[in-house]
Amino acid sequence: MNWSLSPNWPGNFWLRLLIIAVVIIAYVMASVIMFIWMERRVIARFQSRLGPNRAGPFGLLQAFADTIKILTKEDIIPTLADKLLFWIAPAIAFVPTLMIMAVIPLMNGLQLADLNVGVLYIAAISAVSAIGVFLSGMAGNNKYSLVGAIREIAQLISFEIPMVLALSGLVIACGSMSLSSIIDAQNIPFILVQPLGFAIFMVAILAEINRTPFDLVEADSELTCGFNTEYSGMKFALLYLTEYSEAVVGSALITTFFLGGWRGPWLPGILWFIIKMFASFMFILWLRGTLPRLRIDQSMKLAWKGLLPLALINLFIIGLKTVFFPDLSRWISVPAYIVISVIIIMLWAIFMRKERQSFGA
Amino acid sequence: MTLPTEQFILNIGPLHPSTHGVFRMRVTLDGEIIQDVEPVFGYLHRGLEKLCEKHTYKQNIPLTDRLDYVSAINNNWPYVMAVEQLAGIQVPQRAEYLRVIMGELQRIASHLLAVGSLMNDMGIFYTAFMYMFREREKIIDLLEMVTGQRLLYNYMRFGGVSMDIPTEFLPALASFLKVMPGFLDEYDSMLADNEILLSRTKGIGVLSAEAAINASTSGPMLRGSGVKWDIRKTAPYSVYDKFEFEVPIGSSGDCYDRYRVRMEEMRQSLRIIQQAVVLLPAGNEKQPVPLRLRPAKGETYAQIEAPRGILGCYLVSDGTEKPYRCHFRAPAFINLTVLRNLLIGQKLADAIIIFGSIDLSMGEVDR
Amino acid sequence: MEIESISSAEIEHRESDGIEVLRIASQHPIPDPDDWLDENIKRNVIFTTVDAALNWARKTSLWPVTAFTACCTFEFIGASSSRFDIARFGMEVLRASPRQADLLVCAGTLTWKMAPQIKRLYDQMAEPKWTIAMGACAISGGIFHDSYSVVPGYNHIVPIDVYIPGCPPRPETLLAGIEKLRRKIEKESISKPR
Amino acid sequence: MTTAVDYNDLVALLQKQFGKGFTPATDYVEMPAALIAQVAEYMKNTLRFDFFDMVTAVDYSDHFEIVYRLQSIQNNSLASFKIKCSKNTSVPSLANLWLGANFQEREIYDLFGIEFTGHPNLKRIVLWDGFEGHPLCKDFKGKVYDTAN
Repeated sequence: MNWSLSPNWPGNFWLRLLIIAVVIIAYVMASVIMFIWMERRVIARFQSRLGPNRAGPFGLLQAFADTIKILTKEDIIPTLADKLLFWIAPAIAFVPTLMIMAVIPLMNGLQLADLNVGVLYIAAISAVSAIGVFLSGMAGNNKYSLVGAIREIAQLISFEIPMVLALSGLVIACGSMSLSSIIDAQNIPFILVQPLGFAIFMVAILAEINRTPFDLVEADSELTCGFNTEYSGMKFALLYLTEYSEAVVGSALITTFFLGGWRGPWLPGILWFIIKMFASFMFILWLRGTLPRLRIDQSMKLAWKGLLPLALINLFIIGLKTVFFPDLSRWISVPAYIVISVIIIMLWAIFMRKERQSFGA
Repeated sequence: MTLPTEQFILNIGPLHPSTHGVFRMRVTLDGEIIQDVEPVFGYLHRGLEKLCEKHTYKQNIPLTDRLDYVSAINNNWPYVMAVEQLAGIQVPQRAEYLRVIMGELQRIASHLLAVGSLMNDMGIFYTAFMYMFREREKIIDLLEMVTGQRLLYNYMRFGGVSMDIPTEFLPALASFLKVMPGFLDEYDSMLADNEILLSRTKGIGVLSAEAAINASTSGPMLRGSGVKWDIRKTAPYSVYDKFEFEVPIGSSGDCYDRYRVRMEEMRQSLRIIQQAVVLLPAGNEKQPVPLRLRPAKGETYAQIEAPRGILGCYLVSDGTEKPYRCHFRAPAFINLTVLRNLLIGQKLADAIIIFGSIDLSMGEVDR
Repeated sequence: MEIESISSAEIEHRESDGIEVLRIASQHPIPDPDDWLDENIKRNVIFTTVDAALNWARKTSLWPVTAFTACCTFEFIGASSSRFDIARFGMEVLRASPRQADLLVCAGTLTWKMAPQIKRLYDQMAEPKWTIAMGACAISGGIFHDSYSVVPGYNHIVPIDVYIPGCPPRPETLLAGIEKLRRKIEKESISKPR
Repeated sequence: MTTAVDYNDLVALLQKQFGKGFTPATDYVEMPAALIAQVAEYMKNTLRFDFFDMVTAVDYSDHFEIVYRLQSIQNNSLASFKIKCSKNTSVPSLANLWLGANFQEREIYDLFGIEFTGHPNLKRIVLWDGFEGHPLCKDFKGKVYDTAN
């Protein structure tokens, strides 16, 4: 029984646009609230402590308490700050994350716009939110946020190319860039079909949303609070929202591209999407609880010397497969590619370790 | 055409999440490379040595607790030994063994905190810190059972220790000694060959042996550079000559070696405690000493191996009941002289790690 | 705007002037902001539900800023570690920047050289803010009160809401102090200026 | 076992090198203030005392006394010196010989007011510049917080 939404459901085009837009924004806000609560509870569980449990049952209302408190705090603009940039930067940082959600299908038909250039659109828009973070760092006239802002740009540029190459591997495999067709092509989730692409995309998404081991922008042990040091009140609420909505969008991208989006037996599509999204966010949290932080030059070296060659090799292998043996049965190609990608990753890891040892001595 | 760049001064200021207290470094940065570092002290200078001259000998013992508040019991030891040498007080054997047991427990707790906050500086979001704090709470329970206090114990007296151990202390200590090596192996498995941790600490902040000796560093910093110099072995005080344990030393003197030396030292401290519990003699825990102690006129110097290095107490008495001059050789204060040479040329992220691996507590640095 | 480069000696000179000015200005403790607590608050009806909601939100998500100087630091860290988990009250988000924090925990001895930094930190904090003086040194200079370089109590520099005795206070005492502060926040009202 | 060096033959050695002025005591060697730089140089280079353990000062009402402690890590021996200097003379600095002496001498200058000639950057280390007087001298009466009320 497939739950689907017929393309011209309420008849009027604009009405459909409005309803789906409201559904998507409500979905993002609800999952941001759940992510805030989940992060604080899960990280507390990793550290064998309880986490917030006084605000409502199991601390569920903790995220509401945080948002109400932040919204009603005094909104300080530092005297030497660049007033216009300081005011506009959080908006530039937050809006692109919502725009990316417009292209992601939550359910069979529940998609704001089925662009046939979906992947290109996502790659372009995800760069804009980094500009917002950069502006908020520069505008606050605080040396720590200045260093954080410069790191944000360095990280964005070096991880943009591997992400796009990993996605282009998908596009070759299923022939079109529109997300709904990518999901239709995923009888077997692409995580199994293209494991190397998944590994590269995962690392690149972690760097895009500034999560450990790449949280150099808001490195709270080096740069006090990174780019949002000077923000308070409503503008800080928007930046705090951006950090979590980027996490929502990041895990949504991972589910649509590599975990088969809303496809799944028995349960309706939207439930599968929510389950997969929370699963990938749990993986991101798991990394945050256990891994130390990379230095900025190490993360850029990883991007240029590590991910870029791997992405090219991945593209080459997929191209080879689709051109020379297009009708190879799945039972051979999937395990074969898994073995190949494991070997490639091991070789690359040995190369990086040898290079570190020769450098570090 | 080279772009005109400009250096900017960044205050890694007194209130920074990873300066382990109120220590300030005025850092001149060119991009992320550090050009010059100027440490600024004094934000916690409480004038402890002047206060020591205002109080009687016994009133100074709680003052010395506040010196290095992370390993409080070890601070009483040099002061108490100095006064005993001056006044010629004989310490019963049971008291010496109790001092060793409490001192080594305090060393493990202090090293746990040092390694935990180093992991915190590296970005492990408080997880390793919380695990190590869980072990530190177990040790604090043991010390609270004996002294009644959680952080600043005021435990040692002239001629022994203030209170004897309650009956349930030894079984609790035995169960702790059985469990603790397992936790240390757990940390090693989690941290020792973590690729990111290796790339962040190997080869960073290298301190050669001659530079370490010339800068008179002591403790895990000196041993991390490969110099086998531990006061418990080279100038054994109290009953340390009765225990056999090794002194772990590093090879190349970088942050990773200092981290390894601290982990090994915790294991050696466990060995010492096990031997001390076996050899613990019966007897009274304190030599009766007059309250208004008037030690003989003269001066003396006593030093111990505190978790951060050689902690010495230079005491001058003029026969009255108040010390004439009481100076503490603070190891963390002297270890910081080498900070500037270590940091110049490094990146900002490395500076935080190198600073964390030096492991200081500001009460002892500023006195 | 040409940034003139200042030599470090000049910076030190300016800072020591700042310390001297603050030292002369703060010889007497600042009265505690508690006067509105005891007189019965004549609340008009409109604000009660809004008050209750706002106070509940501010009470349950108090974010402390780290103004840690000395030994009490490790009792506060002990309180926020696994055994006495302060995160249960939603307080474990240790924001290092004063802009987003609303609770200044003054833990440890305050020296005159540190006083201007704490004053600036308090001024930078966004408005609904509270302060806790944790430990004997924070209340009255404690064991070091007659030293030449110690401020006898944080209330010479910043107004204090809750005093927590102890040297260092046990984590349970700290949690009791935080509970007192939460009860005080419940009584606040947006209609009456703080 | 760190054995204190036998002070009598040390004094004999030094007197052969630098002339009169050295009087051995139970656990330190008394020497004139002006010679400390050359003696330290000699101890470091020829007698291998490369670990500068500690330096501190004591304010006896009419003069200062500065106590040095040197250790040698190779042959595990210890030697300590004591020099007397009057209230406002300056003492040659050892910061150029041992890096470890840098901060300790700055602290003595800060708390006692003893000048160290040849010190790389001799200025207050723990107190702020505007602080008048040197707290650890016995005649320091100033109390920054005067309990007027």
